[in-house]
Amino acid sequence: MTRLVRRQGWVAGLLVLFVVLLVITRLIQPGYGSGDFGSLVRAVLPYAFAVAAQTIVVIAGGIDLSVGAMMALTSVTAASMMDGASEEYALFVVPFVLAMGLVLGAVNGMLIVVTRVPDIVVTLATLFVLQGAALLVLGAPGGSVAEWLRATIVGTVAIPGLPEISAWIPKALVLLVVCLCIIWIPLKRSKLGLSIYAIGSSELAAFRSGVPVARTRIIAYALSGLFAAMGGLALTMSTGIGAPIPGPYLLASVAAVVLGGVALGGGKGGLLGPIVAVFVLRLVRTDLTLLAIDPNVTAIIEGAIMVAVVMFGAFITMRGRQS
Amino acid sequence: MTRLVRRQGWVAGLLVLFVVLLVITRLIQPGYGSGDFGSLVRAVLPYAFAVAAQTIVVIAGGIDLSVGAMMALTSVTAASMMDGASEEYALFVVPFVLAMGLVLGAVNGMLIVVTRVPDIVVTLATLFVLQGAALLVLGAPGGSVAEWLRATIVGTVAIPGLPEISAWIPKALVLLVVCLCIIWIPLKRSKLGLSIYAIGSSELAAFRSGVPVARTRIIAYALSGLFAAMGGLALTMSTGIGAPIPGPYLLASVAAVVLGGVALGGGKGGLLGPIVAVFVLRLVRTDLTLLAIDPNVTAIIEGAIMVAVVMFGAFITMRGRQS
Amino acid sequence: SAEAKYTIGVSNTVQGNGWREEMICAIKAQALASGEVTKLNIAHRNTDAAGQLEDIRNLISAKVNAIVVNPADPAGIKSALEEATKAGIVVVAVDQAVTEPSAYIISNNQEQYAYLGAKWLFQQIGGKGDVVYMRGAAGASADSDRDKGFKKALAEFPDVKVVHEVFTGWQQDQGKQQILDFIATGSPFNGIWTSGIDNVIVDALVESQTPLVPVVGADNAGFVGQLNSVEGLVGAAVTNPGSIGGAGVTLALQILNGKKPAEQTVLVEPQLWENATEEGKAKLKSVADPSLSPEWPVSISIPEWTTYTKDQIIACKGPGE
Amino acid sequence: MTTNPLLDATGVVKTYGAVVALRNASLSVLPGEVHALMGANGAGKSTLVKILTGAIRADAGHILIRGETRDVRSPADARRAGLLPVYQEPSLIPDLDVASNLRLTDTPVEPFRAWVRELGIPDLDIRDTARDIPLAVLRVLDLARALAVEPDVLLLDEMTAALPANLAEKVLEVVRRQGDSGRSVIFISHRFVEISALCDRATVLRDGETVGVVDIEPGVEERIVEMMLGAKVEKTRVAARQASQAASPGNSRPRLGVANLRVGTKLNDVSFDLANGEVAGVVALEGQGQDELFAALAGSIRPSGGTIEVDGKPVKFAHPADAIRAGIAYVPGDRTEALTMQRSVRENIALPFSAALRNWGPINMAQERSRVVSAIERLQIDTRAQREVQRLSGGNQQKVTIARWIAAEAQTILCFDPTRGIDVGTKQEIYKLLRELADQGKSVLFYTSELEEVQRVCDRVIVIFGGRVVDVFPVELADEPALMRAAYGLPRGAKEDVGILADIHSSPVAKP
Ligand SMILES: Nc1ncnc2c1ncn2[C@@H]1O[C@H](COP(=O)(O)OP(=O)(O)OP(=O)(O)O)[C@@H](O)[C@H]1O
Ligand SMILES: Nc1ncnc2c1ncn2[C@@H]1O[C@H](COP(=O)(O)OP(=O)(O)OP(=O)(O)O)[C@@H](O)[C@H]1O
Ligand SMILES: [Mg+2]
Ligand SMILES: [Mg+2]
Repeated sequence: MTRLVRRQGWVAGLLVLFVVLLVITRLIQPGYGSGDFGSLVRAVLPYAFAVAAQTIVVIAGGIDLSVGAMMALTSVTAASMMDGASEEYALFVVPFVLAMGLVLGAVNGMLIVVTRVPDIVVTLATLFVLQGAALLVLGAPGGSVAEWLRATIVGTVAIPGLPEISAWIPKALVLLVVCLCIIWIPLKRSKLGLSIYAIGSSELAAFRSGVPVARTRIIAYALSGLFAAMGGLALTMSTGIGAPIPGPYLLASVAAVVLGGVALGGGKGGLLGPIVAVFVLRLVRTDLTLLAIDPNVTAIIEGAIMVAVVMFGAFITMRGRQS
Repeated sequence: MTRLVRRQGWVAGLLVLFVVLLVITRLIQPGYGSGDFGSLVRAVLPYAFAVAAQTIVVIAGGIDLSVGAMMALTSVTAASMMDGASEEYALFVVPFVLAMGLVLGAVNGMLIVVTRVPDIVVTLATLFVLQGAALLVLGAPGGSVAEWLRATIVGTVAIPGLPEISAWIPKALVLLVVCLCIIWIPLKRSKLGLSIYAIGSSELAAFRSGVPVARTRIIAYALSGLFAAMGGLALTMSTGIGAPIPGPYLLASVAAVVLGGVALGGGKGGLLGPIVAVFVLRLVRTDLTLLAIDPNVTAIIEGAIMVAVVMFGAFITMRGRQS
Repeated sequence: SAEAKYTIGVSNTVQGNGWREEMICAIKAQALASGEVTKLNIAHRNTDAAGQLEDIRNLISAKVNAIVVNPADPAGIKSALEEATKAGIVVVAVDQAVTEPSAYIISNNQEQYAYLGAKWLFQQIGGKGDVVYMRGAAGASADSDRDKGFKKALAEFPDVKVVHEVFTGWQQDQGKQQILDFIATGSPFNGIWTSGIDNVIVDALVESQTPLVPVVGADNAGFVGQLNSVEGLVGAAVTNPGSIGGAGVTLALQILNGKKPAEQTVLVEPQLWENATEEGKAKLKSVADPSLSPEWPVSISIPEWTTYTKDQIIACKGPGE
Repeated sequence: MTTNPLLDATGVVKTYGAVVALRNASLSVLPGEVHALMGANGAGKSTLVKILTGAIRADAGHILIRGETRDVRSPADARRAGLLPVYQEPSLIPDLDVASNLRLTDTPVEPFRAWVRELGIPDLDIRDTARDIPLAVLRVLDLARALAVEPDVLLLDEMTAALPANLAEKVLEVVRRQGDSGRSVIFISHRFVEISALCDRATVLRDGETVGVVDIEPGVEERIVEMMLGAKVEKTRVAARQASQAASPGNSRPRLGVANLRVGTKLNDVSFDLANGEVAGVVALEGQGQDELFAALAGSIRPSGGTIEVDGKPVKFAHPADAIRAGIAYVPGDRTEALTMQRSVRENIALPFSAALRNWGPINMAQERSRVVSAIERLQIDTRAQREVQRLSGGNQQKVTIARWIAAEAQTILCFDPTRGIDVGTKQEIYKLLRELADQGKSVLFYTSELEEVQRVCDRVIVIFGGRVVDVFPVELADEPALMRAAYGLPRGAKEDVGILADIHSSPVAKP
């Protein structure tokens, strides 16, 4: 039990922080309700996938600077393929784009493994390449999205007989949870997942324990690409278009990974923490808007909150270690 | 001699690459001459300082994500202070802004040392904070610069009797070399320099060897801030204004550090390599411009070149080790 | 009858840019001058369409009465604008159009902006020659609208060739770097069209002692000053008032007070001020305003739409500040 | 000999740039034998083990497993071929718990647990994260993990080097039984007692080349040493101080005076003096507070009570730099704690005296160079790979950790197991060096886990148990059995023999 608390302490702390922020939000804006929560979840969606993409490579001891560019490329690809096409065609587009993310991610991983160039350099280079490719696909924002895809993140899930509760379960949340769990849970329980943690913790020790280091690293990057493609699709689904210029997802993903208690050295942490961290960061943004804070100050506040939370966490961790 | 070549092999390789690129440039554009070289140096200036700022913390085993934001803040500060002020006032502004960079860098270092939060997190947070602060100083690009300051990077140095050679020595190059050497050479030969390499190589071993780890780290970040302030001034000097939104200097600095043969783990490399790398990267950009490549494709090409060079370097290094 | 009773939300996705800054200041000044606004709720940061969806939804949560939005993309924020209208919020898009039919639009005509300037430039260089085309941000919708206008003019002048096309990202330092890079190549050129990153381009020409060629820019104070003062510089400034933001507030208040406009879309047409002719010179002299920041458009007000004073927009203070 | 070798490697070559790690190595292991692999530091033992188990690729060579050529490309391949190594460095994934580490390598849990208990660790929780487990235990877990899959050939690279005597003893017992049950073991150690107690044959490497294979029998030691070093070395006891000198401590203040020193819960009450020109030994079982004692004296941790005096003046160290200024130097057993691995030998030696606190001035290059060069010569450091210390062999790295303090002219040297994993030749040099330093009036505090070293080097022995000084021996009485008894907290003169070292030839693990 104490072990569980110790291990999940950080995530628990973040959850508490999130709830406190929700209460504060209600105090600022007494009318804040289920609809607004739905908006929050939809805002979280692309960030959450970006963070998932970053988390998995960070756990594997790497970093992926191309997350944002990958999202842009997959987003414009999806939007331009669906432009003028039938509703059914989207049934083909979605798996195609996901596969594209998987392959591009795997290419990242292969470049790192084969050339032995540091990950930060390779993904920096692919950032430029993917960004250029996105502009080649669509020179300006455009394209469109199938209606049924757009509908999957609008509204709430109807639980018969429980209208009260179901109003608080936006479809976007269900989609997010399903997409993350369908990959993360089997991964976590498999030897592949263990291997990803192992190469992140110590590549040498993992190699000596018989882990196929190169293959595991490539798979980690491929899964990261898959999550990034989901993020790109989420962008297209929520905006209805594809935009070739990467949004602020790279820095945000690194920030949330850190805030979520995943050590940047690798080998530690999980997916839940960073996802909760994304919710926290988005809710902070909501509160800053609700409070009508001077827009030039919000960046400072967001930065300060990040230092404060991580510092506080470090402080707690140190105290825990001493006692 | 062979020792020198081996030790400086990477830098020598980059220099050769630079010369080859110059020759290619002459082939593409036979009229490429001294004036154009001057433009190149002026283009390099802000990048070079950004890279110097990054190099010093990377050698000390850290990373500084706030380089670009620090440049933006110092640039707008300088531009807004000089706006409407007398020419002499700039004599006060320059040291003020440099001191500001030094102090902000030291604050970065102190936050890292005192809170023990990883450098990447602290500097990510200061990135947001400094960016916000820059917007508070100037909401939009503006301000101005003293004429004499602007003149220090325009034109060439006159060496009496040698007009041929002096045409190839732009003032901006002299300024760059002087600014870098005045800090780097004494540093390299001092105990402080030894200590910076030591903490980058192994913090524990440095601590045990009597190196004041905390103080050395703070100084490394402070010097990084100083270089960033020089970069900010260079921006203001070349554009004549201050712009509050950070330019592409963060990613570029990381790229050049890597290309310049400085290991991202710390403890290895020097300043010359990254500076030459910056010249190479800018000249590539010039060549792409000369070739009138589709602007959407240039990003792709630059990314590819970066991977290729670093890959080639890794390959050479590996071969060297085997033979 | 003007008693303060409305809260207005603002959403803008480009920060640290002179034009947008003027837009925000115009919104603040107009809100203050109208006396009908109690509070402005400004979401102002660098982000994409998805980020703007988030900001607009946050403004809906904040229960504002109207939202003035400069869209990151005309189509990308449709769903949030629709939700806003459903929640009874008046939505006014400024600067660029949006596809949401319930939203009101008061906008500069971006296609016309590019067309006017490009046509003047091509005529100025005698209908033939090489021009440098310095665009805005790749992928931005205002940029692609302007590209349409530029291409339309280009089609009318078959002997004009674009020798160099770059995206400045609407960043001064980047634009200057790019023109320096291009000058460094030694390629000849006869004219430069810029998407509003103009004064640093002139600086670069002067600094590198390149012969001056005709330059087209926007009505930014710095560039207008250069057109008046730089020896031998021929050029034109096309108006693109950032004060359109103030007009957006006025329109929103009119609608809130029950005065709906006849058309859903109101276009503000650009003007061109050049220094090639005597009357053009006189016009440029009259509009020059050295007291403004060089990045601010000199057209700080729009007759009939804005009521604030110059001091108010420069102070950049909204109600309650 | 009728049986075919289980493992037969010939002509193995491996080079790292200019450094030839293996020139022409061969090794042949028979079923059921415990085969020693011996050689000086840097001879290439670890490299050979890594090649045999697929951790690195050889440049040339033939490897036959059960008479067949097999290309072992990775540790996973090696496992499948029945070869299981325990490398010189721990191989558990630091951030995974023990159970996950087992799952990762497909190791059955129950046999593992059984082996762990057998190896003398009764209370292991397999949900503990590897990072939180002490080094000595990790080594044992590594071994248990290998044993649990019942490999045909077990390769142990300096398995016992970091182990306290009680754990080492268990390991030796277990390894011996492996041989008895028909499995082969390749055993690397620098400790002759272990070799003679355990092994059947030995292959000796010198400079990357196999120079001989010998049967282990009484008296073979000298030959092995001769082969290892290419010359006969004197393995004599280094003369302790003259009795007359030792008898007159009162005429000067002690160099170092420690009174009632306490650190946290580990070190409870330690008092002793260290005279000028004295080598004082410290003997303790694993985890009796010796780490804290040395760390406090070196200024890396702050004591919670008690006093430290240097030359009669009380001192307080807030930082190792303070201790260094007071002339106290610390040589850890784990070299990675002392060396900046990517930097050159020169910088590593120069670091403590050049990077002095409150002195940022320029380095006096000429002076630094001469001091560094003389220190390198004095310790005969192999400088072929001097650009990066991490490329030196373990023993040479260890020499660098000592050389720097000679260059820095430290007056008091705290050596914490400085001969861990060092070959006999180098060990002799280090003993001699420490004695020489003492003769020049310097003081040495010398913790060792190899009890036989005490009588070679020390003038006096301080025995610590449970964070307290339990006994102080004059060197004449400090034979191994007596020390062992004291280290276990037994009073002087107790009867029972403790441990394998007490009487090697009659213990049950000895060869028949
Ligand atoms: N590897 C380490 N192990 C244990 N403690 C450490 C380690 N590194 C640093 N510390 C602790 O961190 C603190 C700062 O150490 P540092 O060496 O950098 O101090 P300093 O710069 O000399 O400080 P001051 O000048 O204020 O004395 C010290 O209290 C030291 O005990
Ligand atoms: N990665 C490497 N790069 C360069 N040289 C290396 C590398 N690894 C080992 N060497 C060199 O190979 C030689 C043999 O090293 P090895 O570690 O096998 O020695 P060893 O016999 O195990 O010594 P020890 O008893 O000190 O552990 C040494 O000279 C060492 O410096
Ligand atoms: Mg070894
Ligand atoms: Mg060794």
